[in-house]
Amino acid sequence: MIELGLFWTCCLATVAGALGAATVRNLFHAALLLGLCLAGVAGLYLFLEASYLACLQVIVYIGGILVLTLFATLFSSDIMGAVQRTPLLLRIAGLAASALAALVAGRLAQIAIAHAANLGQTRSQPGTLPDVIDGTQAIGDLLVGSWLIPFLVAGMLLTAALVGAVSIVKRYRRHGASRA
Amino acid sequence: MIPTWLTTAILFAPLAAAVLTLLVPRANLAHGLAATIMAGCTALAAWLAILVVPHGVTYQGPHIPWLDLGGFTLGLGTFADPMGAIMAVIVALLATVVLIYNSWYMNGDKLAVRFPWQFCLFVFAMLIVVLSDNLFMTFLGWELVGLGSYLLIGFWFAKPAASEDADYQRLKGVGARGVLEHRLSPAHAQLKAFVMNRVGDAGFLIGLGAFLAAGVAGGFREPLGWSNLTQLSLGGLPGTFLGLSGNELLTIACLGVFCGAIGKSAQFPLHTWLPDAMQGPTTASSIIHAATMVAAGVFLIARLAPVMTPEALSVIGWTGGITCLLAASIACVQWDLKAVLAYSTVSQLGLMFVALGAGDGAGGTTAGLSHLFTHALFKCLLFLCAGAVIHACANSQDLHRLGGLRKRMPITAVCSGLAVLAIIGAPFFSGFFSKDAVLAAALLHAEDVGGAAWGPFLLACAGSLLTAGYMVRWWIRIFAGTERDHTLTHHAHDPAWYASAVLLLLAPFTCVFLWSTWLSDALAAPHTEAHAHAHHNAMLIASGLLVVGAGFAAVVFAWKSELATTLARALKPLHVGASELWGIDRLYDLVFVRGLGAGVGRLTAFLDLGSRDRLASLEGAAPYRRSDSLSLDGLIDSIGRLCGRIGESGAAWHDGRVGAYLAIAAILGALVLLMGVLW
Amino acid sequence: MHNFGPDALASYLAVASVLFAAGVLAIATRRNAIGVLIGLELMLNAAALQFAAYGRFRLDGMDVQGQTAAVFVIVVAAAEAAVALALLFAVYRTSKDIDLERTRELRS
Amino acid sequence: MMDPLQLLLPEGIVAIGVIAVLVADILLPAGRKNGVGIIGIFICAAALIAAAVSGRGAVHQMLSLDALSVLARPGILLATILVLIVGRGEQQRDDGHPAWVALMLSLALGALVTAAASNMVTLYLGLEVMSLAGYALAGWKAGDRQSAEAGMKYVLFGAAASGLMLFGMSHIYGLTGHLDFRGIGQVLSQDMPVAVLAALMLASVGIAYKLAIVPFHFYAPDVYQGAPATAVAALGTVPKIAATAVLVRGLLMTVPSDLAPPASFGWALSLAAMASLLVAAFTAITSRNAKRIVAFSAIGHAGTIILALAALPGPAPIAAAAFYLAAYTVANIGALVCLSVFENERGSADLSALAGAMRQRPWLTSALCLFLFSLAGVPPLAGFLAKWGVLREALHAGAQLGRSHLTVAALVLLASTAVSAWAYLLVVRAAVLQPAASQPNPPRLAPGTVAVLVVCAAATIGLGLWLDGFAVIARSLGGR
Amino acid sequence: MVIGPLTWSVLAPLAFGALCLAKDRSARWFALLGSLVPLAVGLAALGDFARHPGSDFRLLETFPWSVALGASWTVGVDGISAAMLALSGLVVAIATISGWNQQRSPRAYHALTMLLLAAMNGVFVTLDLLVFYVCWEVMLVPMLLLIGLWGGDQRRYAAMKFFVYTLAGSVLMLAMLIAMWNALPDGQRTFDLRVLTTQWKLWESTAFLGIPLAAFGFLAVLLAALVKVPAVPLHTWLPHAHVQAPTAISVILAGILLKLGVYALYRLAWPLFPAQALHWGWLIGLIGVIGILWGAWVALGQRDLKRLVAYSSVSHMGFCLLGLASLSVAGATGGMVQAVTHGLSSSLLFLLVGVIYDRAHHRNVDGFGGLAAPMPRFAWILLIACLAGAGLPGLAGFPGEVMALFGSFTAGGYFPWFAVIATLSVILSAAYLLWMLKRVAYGPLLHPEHAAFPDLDARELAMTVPLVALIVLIGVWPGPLVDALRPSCEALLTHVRGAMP
Repeated sequence: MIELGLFWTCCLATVAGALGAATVRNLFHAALLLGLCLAGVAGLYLFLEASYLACLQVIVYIGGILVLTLFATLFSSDIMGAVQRTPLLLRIAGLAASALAALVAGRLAQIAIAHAANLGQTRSQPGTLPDVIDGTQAIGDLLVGSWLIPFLVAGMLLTAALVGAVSIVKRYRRHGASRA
Repeated sequence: MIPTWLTTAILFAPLAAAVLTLLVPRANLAHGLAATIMAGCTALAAWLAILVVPHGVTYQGPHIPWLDLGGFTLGLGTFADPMGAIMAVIVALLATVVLIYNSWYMNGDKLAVRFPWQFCLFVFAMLIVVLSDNLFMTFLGWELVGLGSYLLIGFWFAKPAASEDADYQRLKGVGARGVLEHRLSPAHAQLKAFVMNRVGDAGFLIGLGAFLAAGVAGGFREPLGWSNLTQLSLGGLPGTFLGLSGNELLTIACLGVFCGAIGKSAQFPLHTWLPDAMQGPTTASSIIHAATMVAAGVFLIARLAPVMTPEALSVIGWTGGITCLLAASIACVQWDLKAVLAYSTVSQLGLMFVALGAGDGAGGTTAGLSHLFTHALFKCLLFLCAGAVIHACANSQDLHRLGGLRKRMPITAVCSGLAVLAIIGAPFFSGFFSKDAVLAAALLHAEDVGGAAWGPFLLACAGSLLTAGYMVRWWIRIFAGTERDHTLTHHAHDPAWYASAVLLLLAPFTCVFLWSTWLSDALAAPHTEAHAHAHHNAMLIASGLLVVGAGFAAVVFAWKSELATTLARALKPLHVGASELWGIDRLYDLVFVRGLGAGVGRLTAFLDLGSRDRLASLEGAAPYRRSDSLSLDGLIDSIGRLCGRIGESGAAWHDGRVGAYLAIAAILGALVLLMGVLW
Repeated sequence: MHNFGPDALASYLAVASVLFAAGVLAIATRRNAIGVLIGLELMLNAAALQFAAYGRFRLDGMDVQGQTAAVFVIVVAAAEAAVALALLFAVYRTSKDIDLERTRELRS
Repeated sequence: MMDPLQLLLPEGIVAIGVIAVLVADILLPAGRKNGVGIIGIFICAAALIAAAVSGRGAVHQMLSLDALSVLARPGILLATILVLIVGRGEQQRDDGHPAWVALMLSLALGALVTAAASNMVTLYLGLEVMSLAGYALAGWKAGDRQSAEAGMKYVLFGAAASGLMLFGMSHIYGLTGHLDFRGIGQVLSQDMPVAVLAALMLASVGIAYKLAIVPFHFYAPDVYQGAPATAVAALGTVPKIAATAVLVRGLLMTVPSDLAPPASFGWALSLAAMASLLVAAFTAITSRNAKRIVAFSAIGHAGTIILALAALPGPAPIAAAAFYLAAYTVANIGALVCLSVFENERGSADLSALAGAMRQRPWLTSALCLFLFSLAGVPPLAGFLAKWGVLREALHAGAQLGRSHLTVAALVLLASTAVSAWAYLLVVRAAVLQPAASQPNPPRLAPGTVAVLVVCAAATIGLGLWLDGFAVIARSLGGR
Repeated sequence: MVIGPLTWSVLAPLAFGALCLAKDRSARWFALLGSLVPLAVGLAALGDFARHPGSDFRLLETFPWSVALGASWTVGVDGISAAMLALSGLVVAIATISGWNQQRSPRAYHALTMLLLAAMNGVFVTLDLLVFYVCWEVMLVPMLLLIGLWGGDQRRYAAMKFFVYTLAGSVLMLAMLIAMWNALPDGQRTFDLRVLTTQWKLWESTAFLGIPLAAFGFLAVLLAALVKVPAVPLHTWLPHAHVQAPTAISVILAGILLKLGVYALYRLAWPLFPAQALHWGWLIGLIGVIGILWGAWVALGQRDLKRLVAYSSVSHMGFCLLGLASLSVAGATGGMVQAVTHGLSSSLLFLLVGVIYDRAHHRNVDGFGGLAAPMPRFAWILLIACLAGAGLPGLAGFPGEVMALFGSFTAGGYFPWFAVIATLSVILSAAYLLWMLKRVAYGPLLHPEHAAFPDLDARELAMTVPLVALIVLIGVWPGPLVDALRPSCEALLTHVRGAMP
């Protein structure tokens, strides 16, 4: 029962956080709501028996990305103040796009549930909390096994990102605005 | 036997003269050279005439294909028959004497050296028309004749328009109210002459095409040769062509060719170029615009007489009749001495067409040709005399101011008097003979056919009546009476001896005895009871017309000149109408020159490229104007502008907003997915 | 509906769909680049969650590929965020602003 | 099965090269870092040689070194070499050069991985490596407002596109239980609703984005205009080669049966192609910036490429697309190198800034015209023959295979050719026909730049005359 | 491998064009030499055809290019292409003399002219459809630059309009080319025109978007050709191009480029799609007639001399269309003769306009008058040019025009009526040309300062007198030219008539 309550709490946190992060006017609040959402997703990972993923979510996302994001809101001239509104047409378009995206996503989900050949719609042995070690181990095996290539590529990806991010910051810290 | 080189030599002698004189830098030498060659040419032509005319034979000279067009060929070749041979002699003879005369006439003119080669070129072209052995070659010569006329009318190309010419304004007659002075200059007259001739030539080409279509359909290899054309009319025609019966096709062809004749022979409604053509040297006019070129139309129709259908003939007759009266009426009120002659030429040519319109059966062809030949000589003489007068009287051409010149210029007076007697058809003069033949043919035809066929005859009679009047008036106002303007005429004298000799040489040809019977024999005029009867009647009528017309003119202009004023007042509408040239020049200027020419030209130019402002602003210097899209080019640019508009509305989506970019992409993508795949 | 709950796939898919839609909404409508970044994270989370969920709900038991893919998603998201923030910094340095409505020098 | 290490030798060389360059960056003193460019060039050259000798095979169902990637590899590496040479000449006194080289190599690596990817994960990661390197390259011009803005837009739009792609991938994974193409294809060839293709399409958004196909092209004009021209030369070509290769492989391995309409990939491809062609042609004629025009032209060329792919299956359409890519790549790099010279000298690639270019630099401007005419498809240049090949495939599929929408698409391509000719002429007009006050004598071009231009020009002319090219490429694909 | 004369006629301009780039001073000499090669080859071939008439292709050469595509460098001439080749060499040689004193970048100028010549010659000599198309498009580029760089005030507009208009006109031809290639059975695919011509039934039976491929192909070639001819209403690029182009380029444009459109109809549209040509011939005839009248009338309303001459070209080229469409030997041959002779006479007219533009620096017809007094030689040559344009017998304008007309008169269907309407142009052409002549050369001298204008100098005589001589020669004796052209036209018509149901 508690588990069910936790589950719905996570769901609620995720959904509310996401909607809030997408809509609230105050950017700082939006970032905080994103944190809420991400935490909710981390919880859901636990329910999916993906404890490693949940950890990663908490560490990388909530720890890293969110902090970066919050920090970056300081760039903004209107961190807390009255945010200037988006043009109406763009807001309508955004809503339409979002609605259509939801439609597409929902339809795909529906098809998946109805037609997917090897998909179980419900968990076979409900109730138990995930075995952390086994899941993580499997991931590790996979990464040094048949997923070695993606793993290596991801390493290069992080290198590239690091080089890129650092040098951009370096280059722009040195120069001010050159073209008015 | 006729030597095979003879016709060719006659034909190319003038061309040789033209080329040689082109290389001669001195005017007198050039004239002499040209005259010598043309004299030789005259001799050859006379030889040919002697060989051809008495026996009434036809001679086919060398013939070569010029264009081989698959199913048929268009060739060049020479051909001589009596009418052609006589015409050749007349052309060559007149050319020779005019060249001699001109060497006096243009003495001292800086441009004189150009005259012989342009003139000889014209003679060459004229001889092509005369000696060609097929209709196509005739057309070639026809067009080249137009070129000769063009060159010679514009001989003094640098002369300003009459409205800006001080000399003209000083000397002009007061009667020519219909003349558009701002358009009256050699440069304009040559253009007008050429273009109006081209109007006729367009018809000629259509006629040529119709003959060709008929001939090709009939399977002729050389469809435009004279003999083949004759065969066409004799039943060689295809049954139907383009939904036209053979006869209809032939009528169209004949009328088309007649259009060419209308243009070249200055018949109504294309007659207005000829008076303007008097802007050229009088010597050139004497042969081109009086004696030969304008007669080419008559010659051509006579040549095609065997082919002519009755329908075509009646159109020819009516056109001639109308022209005859119309031009005569105008000539009556002209005060420019050359203009009178010009309109009289038009009128006489109309008379010839009346004869041709009467048809071969009624003797019309021979009558028309006879009048053509006699007219050629006396009209040339008249022009040369007119030239002498103009030359003698400080370029004055005004019948108001001339007068009493018979004492100062006796030779000229006598010669022109003889020519006037000839043209009015006085007995014992050549015109009497030929005009009688014309009226006889028209009368016979009218009696035969009846009804509307009387029209040409009556018009011709009226024209003849007026002719007698205005020609007598012309002579009286120049040579009779007393001097009116001493300053103009007191230096007057006859031309130099060799020019006077030319006048005297031509004078005998006004005499009937040089022509009469041998000419009608040579031309194979029909001699039947009906013809004799018609001749008898026509002679009576002609004599009556002559007496009335000439007598009236003599009374009015020599004796009671106030009567003329009274008469003019009494017949004011007619007088004004004729003075205004019946408004035809003004109408043409309005409808064709300013309307269909410049006006439609400007309009189409606007419809094509747009206004001048648009052209000035094409690089984007000036803003785009909506009205310019009306033009074709503007429309094309509108397509470009539309592309630009589409592009701009497309570009408006690329407005730099990342959010919008994603929204659009998501919406479009989702719609494609939803509509194409998911449902 | 019995189909929804911690043991049902549909509930995870539904949450992911909402995340996805919210992400699209945020990206489309946010004027501030940071807001767009937040939307991006939402979208990536939706994908990652779906990977994990699909991996879990297989007929033949759990498939760890889903989880692993989600791990990569998180990693890449982090790298992307780093580069994105660096570029935002660059824009901020040159324009003193990261308002997307105001930094639109590049446009048709 | 061959040794993966040998199969992936080129990728490995490039990856090690990235590290080597970074190490060199640390070792070299400031002001002397320009030599790193040489290392980059040699690394690519070495990878090129390795690519020539490494065989074919598959690695863990992650990478597939088949004919496609064998074809794509030299293209990617050669394009990278060309850009590296130019960049070295351009960044003589820039201490950031090693990082730039590392990013270029990363871009190449990402492209190599993407081109060989046979698995959603490698595809995603490869694309992301390319993207992340590209984001930084776009914003590379230090302190430049437009460059920074270009980078930002690139990253925001790119991340969104990869979000969409990931979402689609996750659905595919859910629907089929597989992440590798072959597995997906096997499941899809069994009884699955057509709607599943929607997930595939969603998953290919990332590729569409890399190719800059409508409606995922929006970033391209802004980014091309703002980013340094040399970077654009790489960003406009290298990822496209990779994306095309992987798109072809994906289509061949995953999409079941033929691509015939209705409701299929073929239809969507030709629709997207037509949209790209039209949007590119019409929007380009309103542009007032040469690089923006090149960007729109790139969109149109991407449309042309996928038009060829819509005529799949068979080796001929792939050969046409490959030839097109080759022609496009040399002309595009050439044009952008020319524009980068003008941009650096005149401060902007706006059309108004190009006035008098012909007077000042006749040979460079002539080269620019050559590349633009090739892009416009004027014979006998490469662009013409390439367009010819694509049209041939489209019309063949339209007439002989009964996909008449491809005939329509071919006519759209022709129409867009005429319209976009105007856009290219705008550049020609600005650079050649527009007079300007006398300019100072320009400095000599860097020898590397000249060499690159000569190579591109020679290739542009040579490829245009190489009529047998299609057959040769098709034969090399024949093994499939 | 031995390279034959026809290949040289393309290679020589290219080679000399490259040499032109070497030095400013020598460029014009190389350009002259480069144009004399095709002139010599063309004249020799034309002479051969005149002496031994025949419809076969001569001087054949084949170098393989791509076996897979069936494309090759195959060249050969029949009478038509021999005449065109000679014309192109002549006109470019004369244009080179006209641009002899070009001061602005003479190297590039002459080199581009040579490139243009090579491309045009390529079109004329090739028997390979792909090469044909390539050369057809290539010539746009030098023309764009020649107009755009050396032209008048609005040169950029004119050059770009020319480029895009003609490109847009010919893009469909590319689709046609490929669709035809695709329609051929595998293994027999080729671009050899001689083979493609025999396959006309295949194009009729192959569908293309619901219509026969032949119909589409005919439309495509037609569009490309009619834009180039140019036929009303697709002609409006021409006045801009002509007015803005430098004199020499106008000469090339009028002298050769326009003929390419006609040539494409003779070489592609009629042989490849004979059934369509039979079916739609009346439409082409109608377009020709409309062009004849419209061009003439617009010319009548022009003040700019060059534009006037440009519209006279529109009018005269209509005869080519009319003649060809009439499907009669006389008409088809006449259309080609007209193409050749118009090349001569309109070149001459443009040269003369250039002569007075050089002196007065404007081209407004109302700004002249009485130039015959200070410049008699000029006036005489202008007279000849105008009369040739007006179709006076004895000058070159006449044979083609009259053959086209007679061909139409003797053809069936609507053509006699077309001919009747087209005949009106003899009035209009005389009107606008001689009116122009009057306003320029005759009457009193309008501006006293014009009295100081020098008459034609040696260079100007060198470029005009050969044209005058040829105009007179062909006008007086068109036989050899007609003999050279007629067999090919006859063979073409036989082929077309073979498609009659």
